[in-house]
Amino acid sequence: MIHLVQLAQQLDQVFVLAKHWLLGYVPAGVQPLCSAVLSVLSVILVFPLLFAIVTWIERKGLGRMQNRYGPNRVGPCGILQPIADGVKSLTKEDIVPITADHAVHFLAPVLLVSASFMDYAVLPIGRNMVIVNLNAGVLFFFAVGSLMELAVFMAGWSSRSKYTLLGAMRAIAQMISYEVPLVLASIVVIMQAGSLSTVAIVNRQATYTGIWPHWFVFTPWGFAGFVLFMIAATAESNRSPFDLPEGESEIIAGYYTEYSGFKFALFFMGEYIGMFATSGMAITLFLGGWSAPLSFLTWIPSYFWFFAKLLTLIAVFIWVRGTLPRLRMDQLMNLAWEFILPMTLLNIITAGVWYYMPTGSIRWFVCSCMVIVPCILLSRGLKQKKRFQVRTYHFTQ
Amino acid sequence: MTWIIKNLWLVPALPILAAAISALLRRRDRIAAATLAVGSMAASFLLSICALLHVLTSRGGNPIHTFNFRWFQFGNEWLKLGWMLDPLTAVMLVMITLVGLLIFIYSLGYMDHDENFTRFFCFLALFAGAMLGVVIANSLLLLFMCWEIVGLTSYLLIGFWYNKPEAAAAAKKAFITTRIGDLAFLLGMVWLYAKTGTLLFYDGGAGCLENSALTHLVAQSTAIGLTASTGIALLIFCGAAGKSGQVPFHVWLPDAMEGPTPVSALIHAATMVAAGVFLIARAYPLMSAHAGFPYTPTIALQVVTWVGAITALFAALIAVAQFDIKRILAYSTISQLGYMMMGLGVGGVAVGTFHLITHAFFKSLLFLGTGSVIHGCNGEQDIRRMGGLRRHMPITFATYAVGMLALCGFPLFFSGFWSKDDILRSALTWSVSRAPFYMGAFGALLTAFYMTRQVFYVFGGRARLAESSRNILHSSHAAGSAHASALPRESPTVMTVPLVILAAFAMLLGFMGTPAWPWFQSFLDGTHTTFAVSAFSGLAVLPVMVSSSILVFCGLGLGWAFYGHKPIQHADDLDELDKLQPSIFNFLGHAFYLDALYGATLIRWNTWWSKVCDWLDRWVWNGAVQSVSFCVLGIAHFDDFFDASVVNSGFDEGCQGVSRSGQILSLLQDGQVQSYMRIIGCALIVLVLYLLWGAKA
Amino acid sequence: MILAVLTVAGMASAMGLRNAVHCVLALTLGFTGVAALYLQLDAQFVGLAQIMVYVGAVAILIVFVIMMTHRSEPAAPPNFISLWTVGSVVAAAVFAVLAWAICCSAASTQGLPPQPGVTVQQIGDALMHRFLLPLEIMGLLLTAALIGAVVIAMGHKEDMK
Amino acid sequence: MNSLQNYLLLSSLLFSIGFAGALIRRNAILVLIGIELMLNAANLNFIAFWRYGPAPAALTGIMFTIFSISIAAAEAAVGLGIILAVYRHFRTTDLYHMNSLKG
Repeated sequence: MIHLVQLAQQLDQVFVLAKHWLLGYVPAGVQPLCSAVLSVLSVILVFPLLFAIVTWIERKGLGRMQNRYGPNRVGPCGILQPIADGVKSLTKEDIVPITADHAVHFLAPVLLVSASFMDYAVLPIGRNMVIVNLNAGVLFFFAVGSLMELAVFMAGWSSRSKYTLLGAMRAIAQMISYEVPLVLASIVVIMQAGSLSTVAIVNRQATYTGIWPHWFVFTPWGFAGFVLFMIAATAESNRSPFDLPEGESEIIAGYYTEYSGFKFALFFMGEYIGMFATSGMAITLFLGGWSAPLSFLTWIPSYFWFFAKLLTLIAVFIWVRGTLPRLRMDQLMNLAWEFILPMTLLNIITAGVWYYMPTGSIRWFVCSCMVIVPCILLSRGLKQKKRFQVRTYHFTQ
Repeated sequence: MTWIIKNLWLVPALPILAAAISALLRRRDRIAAATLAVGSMAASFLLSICALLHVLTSRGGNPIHTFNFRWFQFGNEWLKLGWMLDPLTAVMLVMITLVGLLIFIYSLGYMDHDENFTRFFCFLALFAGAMLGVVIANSLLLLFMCWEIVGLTSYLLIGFWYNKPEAAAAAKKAFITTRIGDLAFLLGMVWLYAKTGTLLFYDGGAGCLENSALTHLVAQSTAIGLTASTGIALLIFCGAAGKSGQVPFHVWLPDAMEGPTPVSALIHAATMVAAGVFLIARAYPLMSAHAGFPYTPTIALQVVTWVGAITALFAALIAVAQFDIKRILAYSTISQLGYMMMGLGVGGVAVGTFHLITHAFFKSLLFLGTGSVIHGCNGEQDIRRMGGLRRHMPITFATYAVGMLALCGFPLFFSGFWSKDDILRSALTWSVSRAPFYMGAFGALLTAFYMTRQVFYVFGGRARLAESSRNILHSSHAAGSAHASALPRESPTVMTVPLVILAAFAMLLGFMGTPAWPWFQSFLDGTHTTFAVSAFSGLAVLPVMVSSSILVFCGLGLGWAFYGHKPIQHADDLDELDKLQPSIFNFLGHAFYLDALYGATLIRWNTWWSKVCDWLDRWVWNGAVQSVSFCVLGIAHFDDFFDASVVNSGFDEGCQGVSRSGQILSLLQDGQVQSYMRIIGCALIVLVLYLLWGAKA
Repeated sequence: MILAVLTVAGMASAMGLRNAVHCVLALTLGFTGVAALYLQLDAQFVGLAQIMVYVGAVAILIVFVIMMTHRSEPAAPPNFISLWTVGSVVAAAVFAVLAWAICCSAASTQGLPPQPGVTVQQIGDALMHRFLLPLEIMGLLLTAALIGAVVIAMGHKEDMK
Repeated sequence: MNSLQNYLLLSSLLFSIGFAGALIRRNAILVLIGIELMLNAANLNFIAFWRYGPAPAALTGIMFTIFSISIAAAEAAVGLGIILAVYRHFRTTDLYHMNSLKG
């Protein structure tokens, strides 16, 4: 029995131990540097792999949802498709528009990808598996996230094409107006955990009453915050139904229309990596990070849980993408400013009430009411604003 | 029972919460709004009953229970708020919640036709909450906040029918007039904070109404010789006067009658206007803080008394000659408020508050009766067009009569008698002057007179409503006159029941404070009391009672003589007084015509004086003036020459010089931001160099 | 040291480049450098707030305005050179004086005190207690600025419609 | 090398760069950027003094910086709004042409 427990712990900490073992071989002077390099390397190796797999899953899943086979040529049921894509994008010619601003045009994808990788610096992937434990970790996450907007703008502006510029402007407007609710939605967690450090937040959730975990998502405000956070995150990472910036039907591919070959692949990867990072942050904030969903499952390694949750969220992303149609720009903005923002603010109040009320079912009742009632009212407001009518297009004007 | 002190905040919180919720409601769910308002009011009524019981049970010990908490910190000091529970608070709480509850129920019927029903109840509830907040506040700051909310809601409710221009104007007038007073109030508050460093009334010895602070305040004196306490007290009294329409600020109250009648009853008769009186009562220690020799009233109290007395008389005079049924009551309210102020001044908290409470009941009763009358007459407000309603609306008539007798102070059976009598008695024994007593007595006579007049006009005589063709114009809410029938009819039960209850209170309340058994006074003062008929034989008790009742009878008799025995026939008949003394009557009717009054007197005086001057001019000054004028002419010629030759030229030179230099200087102003910034940079350099120089040397 | 060089380079190019957008990009570089300096000075919260506010908000805002009022730097007026020389001279003089002052001052010679472990929680407490009134005023100011900016920028909307 | 002096020198250098920009550039937006730079230099000073100062626990420097950052944000918003309005009026952002206040 004891053996099993120790084994479980060993298994849990295997990567940490491995890192320490490797660090044993380097002189003490460069050990911090090496440890940093190792952690970063592991991230840089793991997540692109995940990215490759996810592209395949996504295409298959979408195919299933749209009654077609997804990729099914390369390898068994197209499993090798990502590799083929990678090779293709590597070997394609890298075209730069003649009028483009070369330096910026080159820097944009690099900045995007590096920013989206920097996000992982504060994500606790498993127990003791975080690169740096800043005491303002969440803030760091959002700060880095705001770098992406800049990259998007650089891409759109530098390639001197109206589609890219439009796409960039759309993307930035959307990202800014959804970054606000993103931050506000995560504030509730910060209020409860009393810390901005991701590690502290996860540790706060990694305890159990009976077999049930103390995940923040299992509270009214937590649940509301989680949903809002996910909506905002979908918009933040420009995914359907919020993918106006790259709406093929209007502006060809948005801000990276003019990119090709490897840079295009970089953008693609940057977007996915950013999506993973946001989902990871959602997991860290609301879904208890690497902690097991049930107390008797703690023997399963923590990183396994993290990736399980991550894949689940990604599956949700894919599902949503396959299900929902794309919003119009005004609908997008209305949703942001008239529904999500007020909801997040109310949610903050709710969290405060929760914090100060005595534990018990009354607290549950009150807070759920505080979440549900305004939700209904606000959504009714949204619907009232929308008037259904036959839309006529005048081509003669 | 001590939980009530902890949870006293619930009393104002509930109505405010109700208001907040019903603000979110849509216009069409009226039921919900009404239920919320009435329910919250009932709940806080029960709570205040608990509070009263608690105060009653905990007699003997320290009668003041406070609960203070820190609000927020700025710099390094905390701003503290809190609420308190003492007899005054408890009584006021019960009064406000009870009257408020009745008026809420009443307005269910009254505002039935209004399409902004929901908004109305939202405002009412908000008002009630704020008013209760004023009452329980233990911090002048908290009191001021609620005070302002009260003002705001009164503004909103006066202008409730904002599409009527005069309503909007009246609302503005009320708001601005009270603002003037509140500004003084604010100044007094700031001054107080500067002197004592706290705004809490009672804070375990550290409050600003407790001895340490008071002695400190009395010690200091300002530039004009007043002690700081007096100055602050006067400033606060300005605020109170503004709220409760004392003489300089009384102008807004009559116009405020544009609002719906329940509002007039609740805000402008029972509670809000009483808030000023309450404020004085609350700040009484400050008002009466004397520097050593305790037997002469302080300046502040004297001011209060005089203003009160003047108001009482003045408003009563005006009320005699009004025709709008609500304006009569408005002026009588003003004069009653004057009585309260006077009572506070001459007799202390108990006297004034007693009249406040009784007045709240019978005046709201009167107003509700008026409302019922107006409701019955489809919005007719001119008493000349009513009449004969005695038959059509008996309940209203009965209750109205009770209220009227109470207001007149009909002996022995009506609360108004005892409270007013109390005031008069203490006015008689006031050490400074007897004038307030006589003014008050005369006011009482007038009160009886005009109330009788109004009653005979409205209920007596034959119905003149039929001939009133203008009731649509007068109708305060179009929906009301939609199903207008010429014949007046009794109001629905939901309106009459509150009337009956209020009438009962208006009769019975008086016995709480008879001289024989001054339970109320002793309750407020915290002393113990017993029933003693012998008290009647006390100093100036019986004489005052007798005299005041005689006055009342005179008033009633006069009223009957004028309006009663020969019922008014036609709506367009002249008023009896009008026939008798047209000039005086108009003069009163236009609220003393102040401008015309000044005009008349001054002009007469002027003409006389000008005649004298004319004669003097002609025979005395003329010669002198002639001679002087020649000298003046000579000097003028010399000046002219001097100007032309000397001054002008020099002045022109100067002008040119200035303009040239201006042109030169304006070259610097080339409108370029950056050149300015350049100069700033140079200035920065110089500054740093200078500082370095200073550091070196 | 590297950070300093980076920052100065960013700032200088932000002021020096001809293309406004390049200026903004260089500016963000400079801001990031300053933020890194804050981090180096153990002021994590401020540093990250700096990135969020400046890089995330201000820079984007400026970019938007540049997009809306996009003109290349206008041709040099006759006095451009003089403007340039005078401006740079004044600025240089300012720097020289400041540097001199700093070198003379005694305060700058002390060493690094031990690191104060400032957590975000402490900052929050300070904001909620000692600095509450400034905080409130700041909120008021931000609201006013928000409304004012909207009003000013959207002032002629109905004309444009 | 990381003495207070160097930080102060750096911040003064930044300040004068910003100042030079504000003096030289004629695009109003860039002048605004210059002003932002000066603000940043000031903030850097605050932080440096806080870090090296006698009482780092008092957090005064950090508070100052936070407040001045938020003020800077407000200032940027309003300033850019003004620039937009001016641009609508003059059709240019060139300070050289905005000299209507000329005496």
